[in-house]
Amino acid sequence: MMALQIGLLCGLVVFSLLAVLLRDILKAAISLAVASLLLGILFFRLDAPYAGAFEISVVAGLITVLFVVTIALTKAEGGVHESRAAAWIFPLFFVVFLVIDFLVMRRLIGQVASLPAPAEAGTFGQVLWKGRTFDLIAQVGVIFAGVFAVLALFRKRSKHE
Amino acid sequence: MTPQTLLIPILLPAGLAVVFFLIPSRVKLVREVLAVLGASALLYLGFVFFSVRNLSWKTPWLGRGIDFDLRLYHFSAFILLGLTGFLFLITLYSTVKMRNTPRLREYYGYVFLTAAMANGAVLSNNFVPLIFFWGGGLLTLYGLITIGGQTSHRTAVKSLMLGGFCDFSMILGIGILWAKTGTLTLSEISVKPEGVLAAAFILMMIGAIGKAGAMPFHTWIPDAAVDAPVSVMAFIPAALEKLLGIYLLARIALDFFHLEKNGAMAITLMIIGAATIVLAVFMALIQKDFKRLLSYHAVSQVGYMILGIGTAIPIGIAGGIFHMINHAMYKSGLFLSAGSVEHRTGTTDLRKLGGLSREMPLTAFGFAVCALAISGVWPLNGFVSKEMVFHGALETGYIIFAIAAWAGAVLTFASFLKAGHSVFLGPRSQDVPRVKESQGPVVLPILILAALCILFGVYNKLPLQTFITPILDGHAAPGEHLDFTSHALSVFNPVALISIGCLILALLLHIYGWRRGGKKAHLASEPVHTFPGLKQIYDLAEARIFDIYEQGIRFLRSLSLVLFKGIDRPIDAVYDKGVTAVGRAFTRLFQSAHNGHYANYLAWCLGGLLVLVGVIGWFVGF
Amino acid sequence: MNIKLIALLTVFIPVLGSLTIPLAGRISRQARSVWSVLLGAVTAALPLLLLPFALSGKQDIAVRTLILGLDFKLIIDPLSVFMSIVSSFVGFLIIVYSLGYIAHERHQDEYYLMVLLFIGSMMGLVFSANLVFMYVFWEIIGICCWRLIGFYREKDHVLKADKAFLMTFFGAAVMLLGFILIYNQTGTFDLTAMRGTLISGTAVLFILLGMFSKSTTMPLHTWLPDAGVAPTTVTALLHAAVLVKIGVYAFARLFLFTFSLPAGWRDALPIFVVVSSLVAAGAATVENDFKRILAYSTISQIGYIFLGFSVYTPDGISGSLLFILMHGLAKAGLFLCAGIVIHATHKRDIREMGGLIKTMPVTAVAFLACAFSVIGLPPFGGFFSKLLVITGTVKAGQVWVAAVALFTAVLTMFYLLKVFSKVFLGEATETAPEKTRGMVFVVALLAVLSLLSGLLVAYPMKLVETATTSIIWWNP
Amino acid sequence: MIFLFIALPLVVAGILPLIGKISPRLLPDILANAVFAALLAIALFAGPSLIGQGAGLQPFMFLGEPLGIHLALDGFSLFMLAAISLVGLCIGLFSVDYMEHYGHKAAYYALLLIMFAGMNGLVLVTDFFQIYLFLEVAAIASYALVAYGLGHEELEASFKYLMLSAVSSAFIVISVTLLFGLTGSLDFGAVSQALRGLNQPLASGVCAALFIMGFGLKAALIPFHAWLPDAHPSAPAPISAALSGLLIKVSGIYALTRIFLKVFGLTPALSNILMILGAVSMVVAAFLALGQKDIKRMLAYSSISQVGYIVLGIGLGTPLGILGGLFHLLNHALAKSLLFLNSGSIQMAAGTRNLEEMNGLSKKMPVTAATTLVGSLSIAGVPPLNGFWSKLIIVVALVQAKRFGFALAAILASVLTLWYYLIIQRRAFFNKPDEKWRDVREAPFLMTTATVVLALLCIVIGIFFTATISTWIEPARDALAGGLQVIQSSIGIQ
Repeated sequence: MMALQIGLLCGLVVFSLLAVLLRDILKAAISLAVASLLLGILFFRLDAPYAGAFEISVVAGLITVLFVVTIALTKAEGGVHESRAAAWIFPLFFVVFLVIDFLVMRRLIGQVASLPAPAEAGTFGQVLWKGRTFDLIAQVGVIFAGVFAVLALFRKRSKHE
Repeated sequence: MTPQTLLIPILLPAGLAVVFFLIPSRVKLVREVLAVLGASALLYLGFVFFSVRNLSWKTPWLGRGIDFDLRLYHFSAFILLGLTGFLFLITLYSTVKMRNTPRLREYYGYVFLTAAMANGAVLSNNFVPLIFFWGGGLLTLYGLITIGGQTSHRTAVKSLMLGGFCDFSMILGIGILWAKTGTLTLSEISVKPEGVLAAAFILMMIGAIGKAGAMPFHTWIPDAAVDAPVSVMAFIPAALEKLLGIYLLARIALDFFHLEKNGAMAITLMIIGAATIVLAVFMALIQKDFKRLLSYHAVSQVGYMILGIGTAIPIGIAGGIFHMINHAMYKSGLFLSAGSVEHRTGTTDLRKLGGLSREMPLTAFGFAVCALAISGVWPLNGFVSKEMVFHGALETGYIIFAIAAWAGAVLTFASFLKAGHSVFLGPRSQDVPRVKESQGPVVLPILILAALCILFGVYNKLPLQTFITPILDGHAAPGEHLDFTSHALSVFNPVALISIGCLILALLLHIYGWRRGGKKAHLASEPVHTFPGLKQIYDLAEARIFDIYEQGIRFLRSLSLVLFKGIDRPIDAVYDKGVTAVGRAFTRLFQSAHNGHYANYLAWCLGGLLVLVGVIGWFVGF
Repeated sequence: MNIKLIALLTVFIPVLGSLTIPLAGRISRQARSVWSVLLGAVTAALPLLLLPFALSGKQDIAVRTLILGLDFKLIIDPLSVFMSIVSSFVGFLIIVYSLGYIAHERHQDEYYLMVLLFIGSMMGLVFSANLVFMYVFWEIIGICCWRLIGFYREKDHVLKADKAFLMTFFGAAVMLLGFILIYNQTGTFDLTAMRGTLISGTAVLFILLGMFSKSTTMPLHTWLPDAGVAPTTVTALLHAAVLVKIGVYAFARLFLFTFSLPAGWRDALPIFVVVSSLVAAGAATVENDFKRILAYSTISQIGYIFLGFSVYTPDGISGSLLFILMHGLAKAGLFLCAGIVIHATHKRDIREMGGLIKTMPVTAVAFLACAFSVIGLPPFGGFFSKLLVITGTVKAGQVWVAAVALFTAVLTMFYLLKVFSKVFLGEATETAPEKTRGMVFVVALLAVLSLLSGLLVAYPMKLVETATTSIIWWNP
Repeated sequence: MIFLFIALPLVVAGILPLIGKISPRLLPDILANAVFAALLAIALFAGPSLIGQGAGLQPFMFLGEPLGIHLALDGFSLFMLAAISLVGLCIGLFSVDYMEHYGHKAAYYALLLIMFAGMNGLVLVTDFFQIYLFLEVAAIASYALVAYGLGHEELEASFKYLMLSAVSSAFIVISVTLLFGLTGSLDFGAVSQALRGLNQPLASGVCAALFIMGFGLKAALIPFHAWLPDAHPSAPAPISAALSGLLIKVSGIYALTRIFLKVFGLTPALSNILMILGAVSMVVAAFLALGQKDIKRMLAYSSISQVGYIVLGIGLGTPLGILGGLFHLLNHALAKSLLFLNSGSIQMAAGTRNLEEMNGLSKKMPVTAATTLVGSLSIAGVPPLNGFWSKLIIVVALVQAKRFGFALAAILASVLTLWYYLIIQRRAFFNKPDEKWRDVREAPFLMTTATVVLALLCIVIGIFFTATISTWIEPARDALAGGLQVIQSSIGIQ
C-alpha cells in the first residue's frame, strides 16, 4: 500500500517539476494535466471523494483544455520565449526547498493532533449549505471571473488593432 | 561755543561736497568761488577751535558702548588747524590748476568729502567713529585717483587695497582693545602692550603707518604721483595722510599704550622708521620724473617721524611730531611747485626741463626754500625737527638708527640738488616752449608755504611752545622740564656739526655726479645708480619685486587657486559624479538580478520563504 | 488690527494670493503684473505695522492646536519681525525689477506664482514657532526654488535645478530627523516651550546639515553657483535676499533663541564657518562667470553671518542680524546690476566685457556702491555689520578666527574690485545702453539704501538691539 | 447593508455582458461608474453608523434558510472599503475614455467589478478560507485584466503574474489547512483563542512564514516582488492603477495586517521580520526605480518601495507606527493611481512610455503635467502634500521606538524617491516644448477630471491632514490596536 502511495507522490512531484521546466508549452500543459490526475487519484485514496472528483474534473479537465486552447491560439505568434540562461537556479532552490520542507513537516507531524471528526459531519451538501454557505458566493465570483476572463481574452480582435 | 559746533567741521565740508556734486559741470566760476570761500570759512573755524582748545560732545549712536563721541583737545585742535590750512591752499591752487580737467564736479566733491572725513577722524573720541571716518577717506582717495586719467584705475585699486588691508588690521586691533579694556572711548584707554595687547599695538600701528604711507604700504604713492592730479598728491599723500597717520601713531604711542624706552614695540617702530628713510631715499635719488622723486621723498620723510616717535623719548617724540607739520608744509610746497612747472611746461620729466628759474622766478624761489627745508639746511624748520630726531635717536643708545637718519639726510639733499639743478638751473632746454610764471593762485600757496617753512625754522619757539610741547604734557617724566627751544638752532654741538657735514658730503656727491654725467644735472645720480652692489637691487625694485601689493596679489591668486581646485571642486565632484555613480552602481547591481526569467523569480520566492522559515525557526528555537 | 491677525495675514496673503496669479494671467499681462506687485507691496507693508510692537521687545503667540503635538503656532518677536521686514522688502524690490527683466519670457504665470509663494512661505517660516511647520515652509521654498532655477527649461538648467532641489531636500530631510530626535527628547515640537533645553550632539549635527544645505556653507554649498543659470531676478532673490537667510535665521531661532549646544560645538562652529567663507572667497577669485563669482561671494558672506551667531556674544549676534539686512540690500544690488549687464551684453564671462561705465554710468556707480557695502568699507552699511561681527568674535576670544575673517574680507575686496574694473572700466568692447528704466531705478535705489543704511545705521540698529536682547536667554 | 459591497458588483458584473450586447459602450460605462459611486456613497455616509453597532454580524435570510454569513465591518475594513471605492470611482471614470480603443468594454467592466467585489469581500470576511477565496476572485480577474491588451508582451507578463500568484495562493492554502489542522476552525476569533491555548511554537511559526511569503508576494515585498515590474507596465493604465493602488494593498498588506495583528499577535520577532522586509524593499526598490527607462516600470518599482514604507510602519506595531502606515497606505493609493492614470494619458496622447522620447509635453498637456507634479511630490514626501505627513508620522514612530537605523533608512529612501521622480519631471514635462508633439492634444475630459480629482484629494488631505486622520485613520488604528493589547500577552511565537 505505502509503495503505491509514495509512487503516486513522486510521480506528482516529477510531473509538476516538468510542467515548470519544459521548453515546449504544449508538453508543459500536458504534464500539468497528468500531475493533477495523479493528485486526484491520491485524494480518492485518502477517501476524500468530493475533492478527488473536483480535482480531476476541474483542474485536469477544464484548465488543461483552457491551456491547450490558449496555447493553440497563441501558437501563431510563437510560444512564450524563455531564455535559456541560468536554468539550474530553479531546480537547485526546488531541491533545497524539498529537503527543508521534509525536515519541518517531519517535526510537525508529531505535534499536530489528529483532527477530531468535525461535529456537524453531515453530508457534503449540509456542510456546504449550513456552515460554508458564504463560500458559495465566493465560488460564484470565481466562476464569473473565469468565464469573463475567457470571454475577454478570446473576444473578436476586430476593434483591437 | 556750544558742544554741537564740533559737528560743523564735519557737516560743512560734507554739505559743500554734496553741493559740488549737484552743480552742473558747466558752471565753473561759481564752483571755484564757493570752494575757496568754504575753505576759508573752515580755516577761520580751525583758528577759532584752536583758541577754544577744549570741547567735547557725545550722543549714543549704536548702543553697547558705541556712541558718536567728539572731543577737541590740544593735539586734535592743532591737527585740525593744519588740515583746514592745507585744504585752503589746495582749493586755492586747484581753482586754476584743475580748471579744464574732465570730471571737475567730482574732484571738488571728493576733496571736500576727504576734508570732512579727516576732520571727523581727528575729532572722534570713540574708536567706531574714528575707523568710520578713517575708512571713508579711502573711497574718496579712490575717486580722486581715478580722476587722474584713463589708466589710473589700476593705481586707485592699489591704493584702496593697501588702505583696506591696513583698515581691517586696525579693526582687529580695535576689537582686541575693546575686548580687553571693555571700552571704546579713546581718552579712557591706556594699557601696557603685552601678550595679545602687543598684537593689538602692532595691528593699530599697521593701520597708522599704512595711512601715513610708510614702508611697506607705500607702493601706491609713487604710482599715484604719475597717475593722480598733482593737487591731489599735494593734498593727500603729502599733507593730510601724514597728519592723520602720525597723529594716530602718536596717540597710540602716548595715550593708548605706554611705550617704554627701548621696549620691543619701540624698537620695531624705530626699525620701520629707519628702513623707510634709507630705502625710500635710495629709490628717490634715481627717479627720472620730478613728481615720482618727490613722492619717494614723501615716503622717506615719514621714516623720520616714525623714528622720532619710536625713540619714546620726549625730545624724539616732539621731534617726530614737529617734523610731521614741517614735512607737510615743505612737501606740499614742493608738489605745488612741481605742479606749477607742469602747469606751464606740460611735463615733469627732468630730462626735458632745464633753466626755468629765469622764466618762473617765484616758483623757483619757493622750490628752493622748500628743498633746503626738506634737506635740513640750517635756519629752516627741517633742520630744527631733524636735529630733535637725531638727538632722540642718539639718546636711545642705538647708534644704527642715527646713522640711517644721517644717511637719509645726505641722499635727500643730493637728490634735491639734482632735481633743482636739472629743473631750474643749468642751460635752458629746447624741448620746452617759452613759458611765463604761473598765475597768482598757483604761485601764492607755494610762497605761503615757503614763508611758513622759514618762520617755523627761524622763530621755532612759536610752533614748539604753542603746538608741540603741550602734547607731551601728561607724558614727560616728573620733574623734567620740557624745553626744546634752548638749543634748537645752536650749531656748535656734535649732532649739528655731523648734520652739516652730511650736507657738504651730499654737495660734493652732486658735483662729482654732475661732472661725470657730462654737465647734465639729471644724470647726477648715475654714480649711485650704477654702483656695483646697488645696480641689481635697483633693477629688482624697478621690476616691482619689493612691492608688497604685487606680491600680495600673487599670493592671493595662488591661495585662491589652491582653495578652489583643492577644496571646492572636489566637494562639487562628490555630488555631481560621486553620488550619481554610487546610485547607478547600486541600480546595476540590483538590475542584474532581474533578467526576466520566470524561473529566477520563482527561485527568489522560494529562497525568501526558506529564509523566513529559517529565521522564525531560529527564533522559536528548534 | 491686533498683532496676531497681522502676522497671519503676512503669511497667508502671499501664499494664497500667489495661487490666484494664473487667473490674473488669464485676464491680461498687465493685470498679472499689477496684481503681483500689489501682493508684493502688501507683504512688504504688513510687517512694518508690527515694527512698533517689535521695538517694544514684547513677544506674542498666535496658535491653532491640531493633533499629535503639531500645532500651527506663530511667534511674533523682534527677531521674526526684523527678518520678515528685510526679506519682504527686498523681495518686493525684486518683483518690481523682474517686471522689466522677464517681460518677454514664457511661463511668466508660473514665475510670479513661484516668487510670491517663495516670499509667502519665507514669511511663514520666519513666524512659525513649531519645528514641523518651519520644515513645511522650508520645503515649499525648496519647491519654488527648484521651479525657478529651471525657469528657462534648458536641458542643463533643469539638471542644475534638480541638483539644487536634491541637495536642499537631503539637508532638510536630515534636519527633520534632527527635529524628531528633539521631539523624542522633549516630547513637543513647540519652540517656545523648549527654551534653554540642552540637545544631543547628533541632533545638532543633523539640524546643522539642513541649515548648511539651505544657507550654502561648506559641504553642501556647490548647488548655489550652479543655480546661477536661473534668471538674474531669481538668483538675486535666491542668493541675496531671502533663500540663504533661511538657514541663518533657523540657526538664530534654534541654536540661540531656543536650544543650548553641547560644549564641543561652540568652539568648533566658528572655525568651520570661517574656513567655509575663506574657501568660497578663494573660489570667487578664480571664477570668471559673472554670476558664479557673486554666488561664491554670497557663500562667503553667509559665513560671516554664521560666524557672528556662532560666537554667542551680544555684539556678534547684533552684527549678524545687521549683516542680514546690509548683505540683503547690497548683494541684491550687485546681482541686479549683473542682470542689467548680462541683459544688455548677453555675455556672462567678465573677461569679454569692459568699459561699460561709459554707456551704463548709473549701473556702474550702483555696482561700486553695493560692492563697497559688501566689502564693508565705512560710509556704507556693510562696514558696521562686519565690524560688529569681528569685534564680537574677538570678544569671544577667537582672535585667530577674526584674523582669518578679515583676511577673507581683503580677498572679497580683491575679487569685487577685479570684477568692477574688468566689467566697467578699461576700454569699451561694445556700446550697451542701460536697459529698462525700472530696472535701473531699482538698482540705484538699492545702492542709495546701502549708503543710507550706513549713514543712518542707528535706526535699524535699534530693532537689532531689541532682537538681540530678546534672543539672549543665557548670561553672556 | 454591508453585504451590498460584494453582492452589488457581482450582480452588475453578471448582467453586464448581456447589456453589452444592447449598447456596447454607453450603458456599461454608466452602470459601472454608478456601482462605484454607490459603493463610495455607502462607505462614506452609511459606513460610520454601521460600525457603531459592533462587529456588524447579521443573519441573512435566503429563501427562509438562515445563512451563516459572518461579515465583520470595523474601522479598518471601512477605511479600506472607502479607499477602494474612491480609487475605483476614479479608475472607472478614467476607463470610460481610455478603454475606447480596447474594445468589448462590457467584458472589461465586468472583470473590473469582479476584481473590486473580490477586494471588498476580502476586506469584509473574518474567515481564513474565505480570505483565500476572495483573494482568488480578485486575482483571476486581475490576470485577465493585465492581459486585456492581448499583445504578446501583455500575455507574457500576465502569464508570469498568474504562475507566481498561483504559487503564493498554494502556500496560503497550505498555511490555512495547517491552521485548520491545529485549531480545528477557520474563524479569526476562534483560531486566535485556540492558538493561545496550545503552545505549538514551530507550527504557528511555519504558518506565519507561509503567510508572510504568500501575502508578501501579493504585496510585492522585495524577495517576492518580481512579478510586479512586468505585470504593471503592460497592463492598461487604469488596471495598473488599480493593481498598484489597491490590489497589492488589499490582498497583500490588509491580509498581513489583519492576520498578524488580529490572529497571530505581533511578537517582537515577527515585527522585526516585517520591518526588515519593509526596509529592504524600500531601499532596493528605490535604487531599481532609478535606472528605469520606461515610466510605468519606474512607477511599479516606486510602488514596491512605498509598500516597503507601509509595511515598515505597520510592522513597528506601536499605535503611532500603525497610524503612519495606514495613512501612507491611503496617500500612496491616491498618488500612485494618479501617476499611473497620467502615464496612461501620456501613452494615449504621445504614444510612448519611454522617458527619453517623452520630453516637451508640458506645453501641450498642462493639466496632466500639473497633476503628475502633484502626484510625484506627494509620493516623494515633500511637505505641503499628503505623502509628507504619513512619512513624518512613520519616522516619528520609528524614532520613538528607538529604531534609528530604520528612521535614517526611511529618510534616505525618501531622498532617493525624490531623485527618480525628478528624473520623470525632467524627462517628461520640465523641459523645452518639442516640435514632434505639435498635434498632441490634452487628454479627454473624463480622464482629466479623474486625475484632477485625485490631485485635489492629495492637496486637500495634505492641508487638512488632521481631519482625515481623526475621521478615517484613527478608527482603523483603534480597531487594529484594540486587538493588539489582547494578543500581546498571548504566548504564540515569542
